[in-house]
Amino acid sequence: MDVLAGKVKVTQKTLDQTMNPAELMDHPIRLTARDVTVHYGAKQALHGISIDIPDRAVTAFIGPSGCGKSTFLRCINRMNDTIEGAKVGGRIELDGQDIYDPKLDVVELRARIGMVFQKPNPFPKSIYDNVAYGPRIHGLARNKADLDEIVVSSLRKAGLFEEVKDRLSEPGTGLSGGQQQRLCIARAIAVGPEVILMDEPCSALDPIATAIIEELIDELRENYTIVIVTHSMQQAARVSQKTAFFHLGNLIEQGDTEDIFTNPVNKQTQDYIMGRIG
Amino acid sequence: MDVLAGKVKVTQKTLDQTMNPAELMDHPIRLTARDVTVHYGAKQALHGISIDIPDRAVTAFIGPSGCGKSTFLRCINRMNDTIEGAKVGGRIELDGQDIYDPKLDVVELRARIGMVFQKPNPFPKSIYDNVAYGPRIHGLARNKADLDEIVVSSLRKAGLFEEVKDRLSEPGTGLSGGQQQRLCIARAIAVGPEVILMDEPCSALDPIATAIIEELIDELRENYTIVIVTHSMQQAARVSQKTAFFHLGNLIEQGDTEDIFTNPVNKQTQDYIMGRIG
Amino acid sequence: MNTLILAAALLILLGVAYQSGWSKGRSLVAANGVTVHSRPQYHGAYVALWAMIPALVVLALWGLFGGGIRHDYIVSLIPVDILTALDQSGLNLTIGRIEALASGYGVVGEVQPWEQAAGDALRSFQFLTFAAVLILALVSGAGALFYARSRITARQRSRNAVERVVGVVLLICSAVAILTTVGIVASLVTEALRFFSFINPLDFFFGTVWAPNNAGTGGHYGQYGLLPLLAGTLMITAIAMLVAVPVGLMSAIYLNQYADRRVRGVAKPLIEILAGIPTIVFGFFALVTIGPFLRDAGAAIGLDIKATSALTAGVVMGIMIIPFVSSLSDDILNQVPKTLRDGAYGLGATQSETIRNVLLPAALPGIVGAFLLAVSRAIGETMIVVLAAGNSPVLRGNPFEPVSTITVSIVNQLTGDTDFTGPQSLVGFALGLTLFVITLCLNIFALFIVRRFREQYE
Amino acid sequence: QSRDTIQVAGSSTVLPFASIVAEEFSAVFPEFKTPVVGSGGTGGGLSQFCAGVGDNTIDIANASRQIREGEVEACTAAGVTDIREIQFGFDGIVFASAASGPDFALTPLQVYKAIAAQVVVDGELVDNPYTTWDQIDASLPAQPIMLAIPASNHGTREVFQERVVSAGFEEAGAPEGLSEEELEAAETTYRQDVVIEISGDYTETLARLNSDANTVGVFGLSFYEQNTDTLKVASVDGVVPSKETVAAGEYPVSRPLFFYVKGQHIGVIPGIEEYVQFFLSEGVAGEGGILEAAGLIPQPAEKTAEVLAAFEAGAAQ
Amino acid sequence: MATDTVKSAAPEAASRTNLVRDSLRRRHFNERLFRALGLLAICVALGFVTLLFADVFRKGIPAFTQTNLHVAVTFDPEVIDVGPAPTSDQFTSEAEYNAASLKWQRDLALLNWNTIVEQALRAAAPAGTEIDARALLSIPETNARHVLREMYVKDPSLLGQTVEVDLLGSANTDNWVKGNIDRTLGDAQQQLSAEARALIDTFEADGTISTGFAWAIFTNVDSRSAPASAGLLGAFVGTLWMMLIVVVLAVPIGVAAAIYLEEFAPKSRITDLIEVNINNLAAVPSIVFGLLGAAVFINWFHLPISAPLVGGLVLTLMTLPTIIIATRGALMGVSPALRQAALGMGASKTQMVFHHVLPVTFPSILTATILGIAHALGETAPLLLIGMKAFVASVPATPLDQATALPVQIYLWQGNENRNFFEPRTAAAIMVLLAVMIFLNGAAIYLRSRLEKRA
Ligand SMILES: Nc1ncnc2c1ncn2[C@@H]1O[C@H](COP(=O)(O)OP(=O)(O)OP(=O)(O)O)[C@@H](O)[C@H]1O
Ligand SMILES: Nc1ncnc2c1ncn2[C@@H]1O[C@H](COP(=O)(O)OP(=O)(O)OP(=O)(O)O)[C@@H](O)[C@H]1O
Ligand SMILES: [Mg+2]
Ligand SMILES: [Mg+2]
Repeated sequence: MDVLAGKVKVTQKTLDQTMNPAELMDHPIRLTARDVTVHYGAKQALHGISIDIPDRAVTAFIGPSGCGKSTFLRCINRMNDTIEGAKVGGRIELDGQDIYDPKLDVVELRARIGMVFQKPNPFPKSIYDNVAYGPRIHGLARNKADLDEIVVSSLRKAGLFEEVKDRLSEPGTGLSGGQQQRLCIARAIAVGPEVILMDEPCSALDPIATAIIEELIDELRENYTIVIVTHSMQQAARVSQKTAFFHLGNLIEQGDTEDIFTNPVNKQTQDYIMGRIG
Repeated sequence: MDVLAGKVKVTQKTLDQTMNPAELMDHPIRLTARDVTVHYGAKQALHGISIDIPDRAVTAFIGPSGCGKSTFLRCINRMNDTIEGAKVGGRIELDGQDIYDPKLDVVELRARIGMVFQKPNPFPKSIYDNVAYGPRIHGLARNKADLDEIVVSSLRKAGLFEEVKDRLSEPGTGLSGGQQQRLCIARAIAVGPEVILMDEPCSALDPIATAIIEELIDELRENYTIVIVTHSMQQAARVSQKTAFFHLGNLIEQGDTEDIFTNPVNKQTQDYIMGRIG
Repeated sequence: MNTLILAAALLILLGVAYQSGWSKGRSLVAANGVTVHSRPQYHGAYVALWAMIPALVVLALWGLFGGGIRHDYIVSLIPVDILTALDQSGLNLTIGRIEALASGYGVVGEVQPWEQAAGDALRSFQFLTFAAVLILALVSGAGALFYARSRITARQRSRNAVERVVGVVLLICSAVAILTTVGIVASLVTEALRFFSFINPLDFFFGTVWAPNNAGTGGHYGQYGLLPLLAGTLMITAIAMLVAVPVGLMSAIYLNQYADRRVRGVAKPLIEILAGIPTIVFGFFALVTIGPFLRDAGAAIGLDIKATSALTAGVVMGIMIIPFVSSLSDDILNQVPKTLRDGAYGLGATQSETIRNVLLPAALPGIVGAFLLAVSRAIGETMIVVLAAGNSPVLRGNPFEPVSTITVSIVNQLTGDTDFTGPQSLVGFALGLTLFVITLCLNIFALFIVRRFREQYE
Repeated sequence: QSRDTIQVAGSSTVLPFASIVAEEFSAVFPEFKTPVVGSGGTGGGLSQFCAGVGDNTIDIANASRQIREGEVEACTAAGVTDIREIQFGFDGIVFASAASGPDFALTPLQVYKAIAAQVVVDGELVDNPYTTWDQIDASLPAQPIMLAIPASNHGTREVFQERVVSAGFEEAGAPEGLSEEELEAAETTYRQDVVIEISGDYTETLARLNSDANTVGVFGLSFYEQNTDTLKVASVDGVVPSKETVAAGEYPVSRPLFFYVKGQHIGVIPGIEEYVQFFLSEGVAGEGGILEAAGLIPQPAEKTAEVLAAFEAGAAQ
Repeated sequence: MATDTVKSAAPEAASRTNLVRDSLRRRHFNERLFRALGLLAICVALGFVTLLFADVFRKGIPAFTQTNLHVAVTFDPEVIDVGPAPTSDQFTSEAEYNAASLKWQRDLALLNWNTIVEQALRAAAPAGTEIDARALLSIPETNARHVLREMYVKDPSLLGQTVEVDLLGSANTDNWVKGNIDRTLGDAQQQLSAEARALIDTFEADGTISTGFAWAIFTNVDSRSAPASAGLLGAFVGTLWMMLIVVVLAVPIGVAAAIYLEEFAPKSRITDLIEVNINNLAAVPSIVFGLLGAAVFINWFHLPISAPLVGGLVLTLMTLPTIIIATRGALMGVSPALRQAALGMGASKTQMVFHHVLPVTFPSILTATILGIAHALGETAPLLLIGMKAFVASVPATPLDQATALPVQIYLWQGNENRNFFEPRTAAAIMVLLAVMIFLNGAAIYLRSRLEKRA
């Protein structure tokens, strides 16, 4: 049947783009999570998640709605601290350092682990100020020239510079959705993070913008550790090297993207990938 | 590949349940729309939709978010009248009668065309009163016994009676989501409509409740003309006999469900069904 | 003058401290690159805060104890033989004279040489203490400045420290609201207790006659029955609600459900103008226009309506409350989910059926809450009733007659020719307390209902 | 540094006079600021006056009655020991009715009979039987009894009670065999049906007259004089109230007006002494002075001299 | 087979449709009735607005004109016999000069300037007019003598000269000219004597008396002795001082409190309590705040009576809850996306609030503030209890000086015994107050729409 024929093509095409597993093996582990649990008030949203996330690769979290993907992502840069009633248990380490160490300054942590959200959320400021904001508060630029330099290079890395170079002082909210999302990525890059977390970064975008962002992610992977949450299995297949499948607050299965999609071990994973749940 | 193998099975299973196309041919056309356009203020949401909807069958509208499915559905019982700034053009006929005829009483029309919404919306009244409300305002029951009769039979048709018969006087808002949705269906049925419109009736429900409602729709089809909007292609495949695919305010393709899913003519339809857009 | 010097000195200290912290932070950046925890501005603010604290403590201590020290010093200036001859008020008077001399103002009568000497001594004492305090504050501030500056390192979390202080300042600001309530309760209760030392609370709360008496006439205090005032208050409130609720609710419904955007855009601000009109204006309007009009209208149909009466005040108060009711109802109606409305339309209900059978029942708790808030408002309204209710504290049920209310009596008793030591004016506070408690209960109840309503649809 | 504005507060009856003096004072003494004259009633004024000595307490309290013992005690307790009383004139209290209605010539006895809850008939106290004025006395108009009198938060009320009702009660002859308390009750209890107690100001009383033409209201003489177009005054004991008759002591219902000066502030707050002297000067509070034009009834010059002497004696002590 | 069921169901559907149709007329009638009631309610509400404004304007507009006397005044040296003004070169020291100058002014003040006024009026009257001095002096306002004296103090060279001067007509003259007084009333019921009335009519006919715009309302302070010269300047400035205090205190404290409660406070019993407490405070009757002010600020803290400072503090406490609630509402409305964006960048919470959230809510806070101030501006009852019901004939130079406020001035004027004159004056004062209110509200609406558009 053609529906499925089409599908095959898509998946194969995307899988072709990814590295081969052997390549991935070289990448050292950047982030490790052990037995991470999250409670929202009385409700437990995550039940003991343990995962290793490799450096300079894209790790995708997939799973049906409400399974805890975003929750886990938010644990990684402690954005859950900002949610009232959220309690995080277990241990997450970034380069061997416990990120829930009370002595650690969470602001510093977030400068190291950038985040891009589902809906593009540029600040209601100019494009320039959007990107410059992070370097400013973190004191990354010694002078205006420094700052200009950071802004331009970040916009360039996010593939946005050419499109906006003539209107850096116009409000960032005036850009199209896809441009806004790239602006947000540029903003995150400007702080010079080591890890970038993305929570369904394309779900509010049209297919063309989505394609551009996916391409961008693929480029960024060379310099950053990237974790992406997505509800589109095709997207996961297209951009990630590692995939983790969540269901009802549990991490059901994780592994190389190709393995997960072509040969899921777990019954639930199979069901999900085949569209039987979610 | 297994992903695709799974998909085949699902689709085939659902298609097996549907009538064969020949059967569908017998069904007379109940509703015809010609060149329907809708503007919300300056924004055009629908660009000339023409479609025929057969009696006693389920017609599904699918398409990516924001493509105008709900908008068109609301045209059919003139719910767009209640939206400020909405302007409807073109012609829609129910049994040959123009429903936008200024002489036509929209109250009467809505009694003939029932509607079920995305989020279950029982009135903050008792279960009994929820169902009895329509018959009461329309004066369909001559006495209390009549009314009781209507309420019970509607609840029965909606497959809810057994579950709630002991607590008819309790508030309808106290039921579970799936029960609430069935209550809304019972409420719609109680007025004795000829057509029932459903706008993503299961999108707020869990899979089990969804299955029950899908079954119910399949039963109701014997007595009503049903139009359903859904964002789940699987659901469309499972419950409908006819499918119409919308994209960016246009009706791209329509036809028997099986044809659409297995053999889409249009490129956009293909893309959508294969998950390349939306 | 002194205050100005103090303020200037503190400002300078602040500026210097900030600058020194900032420059140290800055030099760290230059030396260490990006690993400095906080930005120089935060280091500056950190040092500035450190410098201000001891300076302010010194000043606060002086503010607390300085008066006493000064007082003792002045007393010590008075020759012992004179001092022993003085009673308390004489002492106050003498101190006052010496202070007046020191401040350069003349005093009445002959100035004794010792008074003049004391005045001069006091003046130099004041100068010296002021200088001492100022220097002490600056020195301690500077000490703290150096200490704080020495703590600045690359890992020093100045930002966190400064932000904690900001947090505390914010907390203190929000405590003002609590303090206000405490202040209200404390002041009302203290004075009301004094009132109840004259008048039995039972006679106050359950008395049916309001006839305060000057202690001078007849020697007794008169009667302080609350009930006539309460009855008047409630009657006016009831009339006001009879006017405001139908008009306010129906206009809210019309604007919310029927009116198109243009009509709403014009009518809503116009009605809201009513809400912005000061109550004194309504009072005047009631007094010179509505009152005489009602009287004439009553006469025309054979009713004896007084120009200033419960009816006049009630009607005008009702007018005043219309926008309050309508905008609250409008909010509440907006909060009823649109899906409910759609549900009813989808069944073929007409618009008014939808509103009456679905929207209003769903919004009922919220609307009741809004009405209770309006009631609380009507009960506490003062100027309209002062001008238009007729000030007649008699227990009667005729709305065409003048009445008096709790608020009116507060104004009358506290601004009239009453004996301030006696219950006649103290009763104002007892009335205020009663009013506060009544409105408090209404408000809390109403807010509770409204909140429950909101949660229901969230 | 002391405050340099004299602060005055108190009786609303004295308020207009004091404010006129304040205005004129600053014109005559350009070196002083215009004194501020607050209202707040006699009690309110005295309460501020007795709050203590110092910048943030007032210097002068206007009073339409004499200070009470309790108030003096409160003053003393707060350190206000040097209180100097200045009596500067009289206020006439008149009965007035709608200008369009009949004339009234009242006596205290008639008013007492109209107003008391119980009246003496044949040496016995009985419930007040009168409904129209002519039932009380044939010389009075045949008009329903309706009286608007000041409520007890007004200083005027006291004068009304003493000079009119109590006088009438005495004249009526107290019945035998009543206890002190019962007597007092008979003297001070008014009937509720025809008596309207006004706690607001005279405009309120006037509004009552306008709404019910049968009402007889109690006003200050100056208020009446400003509203002769709508009001008609009643004579009491055959004497028509006017400045002349009040000043001459012929018209019975009048009261002296006072203000109290805080001796301790003299010399500290500039201008207090001058203010008092100016207030009592011939051109201000005297006959033909500016206050007379504003409705004050001047007191005899000798009395004024006496008051001033006492004040200055206090100042020299 | 399918077609069969359609056919068999059709009659049933048709009968149901008929049933529905039967009730439709009644239902549509109810619909129209309900709608008409709603419209009626709107009309009633708007009718009240119109009525109130029309009424106030009808009453107030005449008060914006005032009768003036245009007369030639001679500064008669016989009356003004105090000698020339001292000049500074006559004296060795500044102090001596000041003392002499003050003495000169006091001497001038003690002169009977009314004689000069009287002479001027007699000169203006047609020959042979018989009128006594008292009746004659009742025509101009009593401040005429001050006006002349001040002219003279300013320019002592006027001695012996005759100049044209505009004097205010007295309140009674004004009433007579404007017809506020029933002219048919007898002498006994008139404020002005028959001769004075006749003379006024003559003056009006020959143009000595004319009516002009009543600048006094805006340029003068309140007056008792000369009602016609009473104005709002003092009250206006008093109000301005209070508003300034409210702005300076209520806005920062209110915004800070709202920020704390909305952004920093942990959700706990205590925050709940504060929340209930603030909501309640917003609904506490204003007069209770007056009692608070009287007891706390005046009795305990001994702040000066009748001072805008105290009024401002009371109004601040009263406005605070409104500002807190509005600001919290605005903060609550800021999308979580913005907060997340900031936090995700590594901004601290404080930075998030002050760099991002607050700027976005600025329009709402501004609007709420203006509306809160507009409300405080019209508040009367609490001010009565803290002694602002005073007669103040000067413009307060600092917030510690005694003052009244606009609404209190209205309250004082409406109770004035000279009702024929003060009723229009009160209405005029109300017009001024309403103008300020409408200006503030309009500004709020304008600013909101502008700032929101920009954002
Ligand atoms: N702030 C919160 N308070 C309480 N419960 C929450 C909160 N955020 C998420 N949850 C709950 O935690 C569970 C996991 O939510 P989460 O947002 O992580 O899911 P998700 O996998 O990201 O879903 P989606 O695909 O819809 O974004 C859900 O059941 C959700 O209802
Ligand atoms: N009330 C309205 N006012 C203005 N625009 C509207 C309104 N309702 C819908 N639209 C716009 O009309 C277009 C079609 O909307 P519609 O709700 O019909 O889409 P849909 O296909 O039902 O999408 P979904 O799957 O998200 O429900 C969208 O672009 C939407 O933004
Ligand atoms: Mg998510
Ligand atoms: Mg939809």
